[in-house]
Amino acid sequence: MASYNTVKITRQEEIAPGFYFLSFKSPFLVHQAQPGQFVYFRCSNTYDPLLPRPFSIAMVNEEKNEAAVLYQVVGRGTALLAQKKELDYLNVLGPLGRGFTLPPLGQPFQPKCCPKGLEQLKNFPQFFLRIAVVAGGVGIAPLFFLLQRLKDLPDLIIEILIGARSTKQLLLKPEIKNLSPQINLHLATDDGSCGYHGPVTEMLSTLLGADKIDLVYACGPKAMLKTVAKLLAEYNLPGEVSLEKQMGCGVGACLSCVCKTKGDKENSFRYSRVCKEGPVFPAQEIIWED
Amino acid sequence: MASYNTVKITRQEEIAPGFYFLSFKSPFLVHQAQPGQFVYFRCSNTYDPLLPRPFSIAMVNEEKNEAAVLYQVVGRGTALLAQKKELDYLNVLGPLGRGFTLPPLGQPFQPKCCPKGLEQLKNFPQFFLRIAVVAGGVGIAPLFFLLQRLKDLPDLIIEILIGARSTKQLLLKPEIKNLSPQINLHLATDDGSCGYHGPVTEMLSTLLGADKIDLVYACGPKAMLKTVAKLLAEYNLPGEVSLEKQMGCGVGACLSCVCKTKGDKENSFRYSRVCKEGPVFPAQEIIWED
Amino acid sequence: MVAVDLTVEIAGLKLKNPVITVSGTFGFGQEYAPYVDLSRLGAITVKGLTLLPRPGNPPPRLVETPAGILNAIGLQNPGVEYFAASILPYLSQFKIPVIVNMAGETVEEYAALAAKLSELNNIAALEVNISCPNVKKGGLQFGSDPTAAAEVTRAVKNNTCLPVIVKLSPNVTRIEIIAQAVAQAGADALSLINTVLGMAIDLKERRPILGNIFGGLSGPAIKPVAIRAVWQVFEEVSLPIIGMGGIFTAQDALEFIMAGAKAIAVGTANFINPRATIDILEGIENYLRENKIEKLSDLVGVAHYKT
Amino acid sequence: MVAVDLTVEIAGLKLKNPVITVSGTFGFGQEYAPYVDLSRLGAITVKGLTLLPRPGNPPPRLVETPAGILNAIGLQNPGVEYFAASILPYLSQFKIPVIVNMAGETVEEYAALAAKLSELNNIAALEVNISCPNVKKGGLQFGSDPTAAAEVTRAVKNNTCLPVIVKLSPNVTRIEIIAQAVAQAGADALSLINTVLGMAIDLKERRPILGNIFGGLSGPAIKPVAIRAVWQVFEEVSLPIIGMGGIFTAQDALEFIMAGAKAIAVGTANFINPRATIDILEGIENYLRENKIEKLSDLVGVAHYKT
Ligand SMILES: Cc1cc2nc3c(=O)[nH]c(=O)nc-3n(C[C@H](O)[C@H](O)[C@H](O)COP(=O)(O)OP(=O)(O)OC[C@H]3O[C@@H](n4cnc5c(N)ncnc54)[C@H](O)[C@@H]3O)c2cc1C
Ligand SMILES: Cc1cc2nc3c(=O)[nH]c(=O)nc-3n(C[C@H](O)[C@H](O)[C@H](O)COP(=O)(O)OP(=O)(O)OC[C@H]3O[C@@H](n4cnc5c(N)ncnc54)[C@H](O)[C@@H]3O)c2cc1C
Ligand SMILES: Cc1cc2nc3c(=O)[nH]c(=O)nc-3n(C[C@H](O)[C@H](O)[C@H](O)COP(=O)(O)O)c2cc1C
Ligand SMILES: Cc1cc2nc3c(=O)[nH]c(=O)nc-3n(C[C@H](O)[C@H](O)[C@H](O)COP(=O)(O)O)c2cc1C
Ligand code: FES
Ligand code: FES
Repeated sequence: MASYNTVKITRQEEIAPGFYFLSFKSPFLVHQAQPGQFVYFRCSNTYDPLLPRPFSIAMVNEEKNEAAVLYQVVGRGTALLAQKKELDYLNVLGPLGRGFTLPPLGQPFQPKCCPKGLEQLKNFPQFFLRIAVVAGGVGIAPLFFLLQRLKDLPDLIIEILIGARSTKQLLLKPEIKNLSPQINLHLATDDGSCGYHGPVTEMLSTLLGADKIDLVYACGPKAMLKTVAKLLAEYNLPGEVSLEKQMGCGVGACLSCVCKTKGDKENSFRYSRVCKEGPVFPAQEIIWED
Repeated sequence: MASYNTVKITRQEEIAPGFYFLSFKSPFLVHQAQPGQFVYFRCSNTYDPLLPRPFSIAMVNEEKNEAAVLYQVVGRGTALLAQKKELDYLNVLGPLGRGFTLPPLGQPFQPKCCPKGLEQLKNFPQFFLRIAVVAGGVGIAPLFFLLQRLKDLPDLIIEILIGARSTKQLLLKPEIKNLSPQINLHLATDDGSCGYHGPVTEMLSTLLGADKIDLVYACGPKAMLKTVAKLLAEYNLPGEVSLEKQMGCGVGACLSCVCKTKGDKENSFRYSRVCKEGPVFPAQEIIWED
Repeated sequence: MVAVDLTVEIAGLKLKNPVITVSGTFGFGQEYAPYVDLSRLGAITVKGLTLLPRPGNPPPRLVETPAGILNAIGLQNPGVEYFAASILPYLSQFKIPVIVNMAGETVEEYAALAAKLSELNNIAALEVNISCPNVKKGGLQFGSDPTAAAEVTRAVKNNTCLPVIVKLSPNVTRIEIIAQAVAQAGADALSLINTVLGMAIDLKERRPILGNIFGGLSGPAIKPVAIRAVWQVFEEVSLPIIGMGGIFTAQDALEFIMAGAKAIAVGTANFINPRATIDILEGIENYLRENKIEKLSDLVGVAHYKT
Repeated sequence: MVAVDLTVEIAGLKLKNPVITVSGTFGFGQEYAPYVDLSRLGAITVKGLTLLPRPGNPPPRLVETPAGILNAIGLQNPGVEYFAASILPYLSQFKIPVIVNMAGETVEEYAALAAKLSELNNIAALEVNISCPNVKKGGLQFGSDPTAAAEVTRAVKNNTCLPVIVKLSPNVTRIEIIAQAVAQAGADALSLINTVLGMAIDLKERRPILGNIFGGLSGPAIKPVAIRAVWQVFEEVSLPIIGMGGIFTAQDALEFIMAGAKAIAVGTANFINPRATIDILEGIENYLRENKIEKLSDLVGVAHYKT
């Protein structure tokens, strides 16, 4: 039976003010986890805070048998997590949820969930699928793991666009540069302290306008994802976004974490579970109003 | 204004299985605390467990400006406390409550609270007041601090009687021996693994029967204190006992921690606050039924 | 190891042990099957069903509170037909009693749903939810008035041969009055308690956090309220009680049993520990063994006889 | 620093800020005077008083629960005469409004107590406790029935010129109905909420822990219930509300204010942090400043207007 695993922390480092990189031994995750999936951490041993906290898997290291998360301290759970030290133990459930759909090797990409995928991709260049990976703030976490996987796939051109408030919040820059020469890094900051001065979605808009992208993966604040989805709709391109919602069970049993998604002929919409059908959804499936 | 003080832990040691000695810097306590008084510790920074936990002050060290408590891990609060390490910080309120009445120097002892004190003491030897200090288990904590003070007083003969389940639970033995040659140590264990085989109160009974004691101080399980009080009544001797009750505020405001004590002409009893009128009470004041 | 007798009989229903799942936190079992050997449970109670599918309330549907959670799911469920066709066959494989939690907006709907469910095989009992705080119509409305509660109970009883468990709300002045009313109307057992009505404000947005404004409080925070309800009903009504509300450990479960519950159900705890049900089951077994109590039933309500 | 306006007017009573102490957790102020500059409080509510002294309930009177406590003090108090002679003069030195929480076993007792208290100087308002779950007679009995609640309110009103605040219990089916009844009977303001009825079992002894069996749950655990009560009453009744129940931080206090409370009161939090009232006061002030809100009163009930 699956259950919480007690794992040993191998690294806990504040890589930027308020942002921590935490890695831990977990052969299981290394072998099972898919980019976009998440883990559920118990941050406390008492009844307060009560619920586990979800974090995207940010990295796996096969040699060291380690997995890692990247998290921002925003409340009590993450503050407690930040107090843990190397060699401390942690209770981890996962991998949970449905991750990103990787483009199938050597053939035109067709996200399962995007019925029009093939058609939409008619313009893509003979050999290279051009991918934009768009991260806002700590949204880089699942995307870094995604990049780890994408970099090994042939025939891809990868543009990674990272937006943050300021230079300091641009996370994992060196690690991304080291990943692969195949990856082009574009930075944006709200305060202009590094790279493009403005929202990262404006950079995406420019790339899309120049017809340089066939497929988009994104993770970040809701407003950013909403804009990404709008742009994709405008350019009629496929893409996937990773959502966040307050969770209860984390495994699909309680229906707490739902978001509104497109319905069928009978229903104008349905509620999908971020922990089970998500956290990654085709951008066009989401109904963004709520 | 008084308030919680943040103090630094200078020693946290498991001196016997499940029993910890914890000392911390606190010039304030060193100067203000009286034996029998207690401190209120916040064991958690979250809402669970919610309430602070009370512990008797077990020792003060004037040279090092340290105070200490001796505690047993019995539940969640004490388990959390035991996880704290040297150099960690702790929130402490105190000293709280009313401690033991020390015998006044150079004159016959007359506990304030025992109107018949003088008369009862008519048989005591010219120069020496003979004191029994009776501890059950972790009840030694406030009594050790009491011994620290008693040892400096002239004209006393001190018998200390310690009872525990087994050898391992006989706490602070070496420290007590080091305190003063004036102190005679008597040990008792339930399993006979050390000293007298039986309850510590039987040793007390023997001493009282031999007319060797003028005054008793006691702290330990309720059943033991009840027996002590019965013996004192039987021999018509004064004594003080330190009680424990679940506390709320710890400062006398909420009336949670009451015990039944003797009343006046109008009322057969009254409820006294262990945190304010106690934790130390004249043995004969307590109505033990509840 | 000495064998201890954990069996429980509730309204003619024999359970091999007292550990049940509450409705709504365990889905239809599937999601927890990777974590729990469902066949070890005393019974499973499924998510609240209605006659027709319901989309549920708009999110946010959950917010964490001190030692508890507020939920406002709003009975999202696929409806009884889908349940019969796709879920019940799956659950049958585990060979444990399946208790179906049912809700409706009108007395007629409860009646119709009871009739439909009674045609199906492999249902062990109906749990009539007249205590859901998260739906506009029905729910708590029935559960907070003795007459309405009795009416729903009678309607269900008249349309089924299955044992009928009525699930009561703590959001009433005197829960024992409601309990008496449904007992007189023919209920075979009682589930105590559903969630406590609560809410939370989003300070940034300056409005209620939950899409439904109100939500139901569950988890350790409400344990004292649940134990009190079990105690009060045990004193006044002789129906068997399934106790629930903040049960996280075997100790919690034993408190409920001593207060008068014959069986107990585990809800929010599953979110924190998916194996909670099994841990509790094993903990109860150990407690009996260590205290040399042969039959769990000897503990039911003992706390009443010692005061 | 910009000045922000923290003043509050409740039933003609002007408070310099909205932070009050709840009845029963702050004694008569004396015990907390070493920790808190009492003169900084908006008001102080004293421990529940009765006409004659009361010994209170047998111990144990308190048990900790997840994120909360259950208490069953049973209104131990020295009676009104002792209060008038020995406590009121002490409290007067701080020059803050003193609210007297009052209880009785009969309507006549409430009336007589109100009359007695009204003869005294330096009392700012009466808080009528019809919601104490820890006494055999009176208390909750009055608070859970609209007619009885109104009767007590009227009896007090008829015997005093002081503002009358009625303190309601959450242990009712519809708190807004009780609120309406006491409003019609002349109440000037409402205190929401008293404790939630609960209990706990001692596993070792196999009986209830509290001497009184039942106790009242307070602390963070009940915050969602309290906010819900404030919200419901604010929607239905136009009387000013003093919000209480699990307020530990300025954020908590602001949630109550946005839900509709004009002032807030701090209880159990004092046990964990004797300076809680002051920390909350300063936190509210900072929040207003940071959010450029000039008057606290602009926040009262805002959460209702945004949904
Ligand atoms: C699938 C998934 C993957 C995630 N991956 C990551 C990740 O890789 N890295 C990462 O840093 N975070 C990630 N998150 C978010 C992370 O789970 C939360 O930041 C974390 O749970 C916060 O816990 P906390 O106890 O610190 O904060 P809490 O104390 O629970 O709240 C944090 C703060 O956020 C605010 N807040 C909380 N909930 C809401 C709400 N519903 N509406 C408005 N404000 C709210 C509160 O005001 C509070 O100040 C992920 C979330 C999901 C669902
Ligand atoms: C004035 C005073 C001085 C004290 N001094 C010391 C000291 O010097 N050293 C020391 O070790 N302890 C001392 N204590 C006791 C100490 O405060 C408790 O052991 C501690 O608070 C337990 O906290 P916890 O969270 O670990 O246990 P909890 O989880 O709160 O409970 C501990 C265990 O005790 C049992 N328990 C708790 N309350 C009750 C109850 N009312 N009835 C029956 N069982 C109960 C429970 O079953 C539980 O298993 C003192 C208490 C008082 C009032
Ligand atoms: C997410 C969630 C969904 C729930 N759904 C239902 C439901 O559909 N029907 C029902 O009767 N009770 C429902 N409940 C209430 C539970 O069955 C249970 O009565 C309550 O949660 C108390 O138990 P707990 O504290 O162990 O969770 C739900 C509770 C939660 C937390
Ligand atoms: C120890 C204790 C004693 C109380 N005594 C009284 C009382 O005498 N009169 C009263 O109206 N409420 C009394 N209450 C209820 C509180 O005034 C308050 O309504 C409740 O505790 C909720 O607030 P809190 O969660 O901030 O403590 C008491 C509460 C506690 C914890
Ligand atoms: S968190 Fe329970 S269904 Fe997603
Ligand atoms: S703990 Fe509050 S009066 Fe003693």
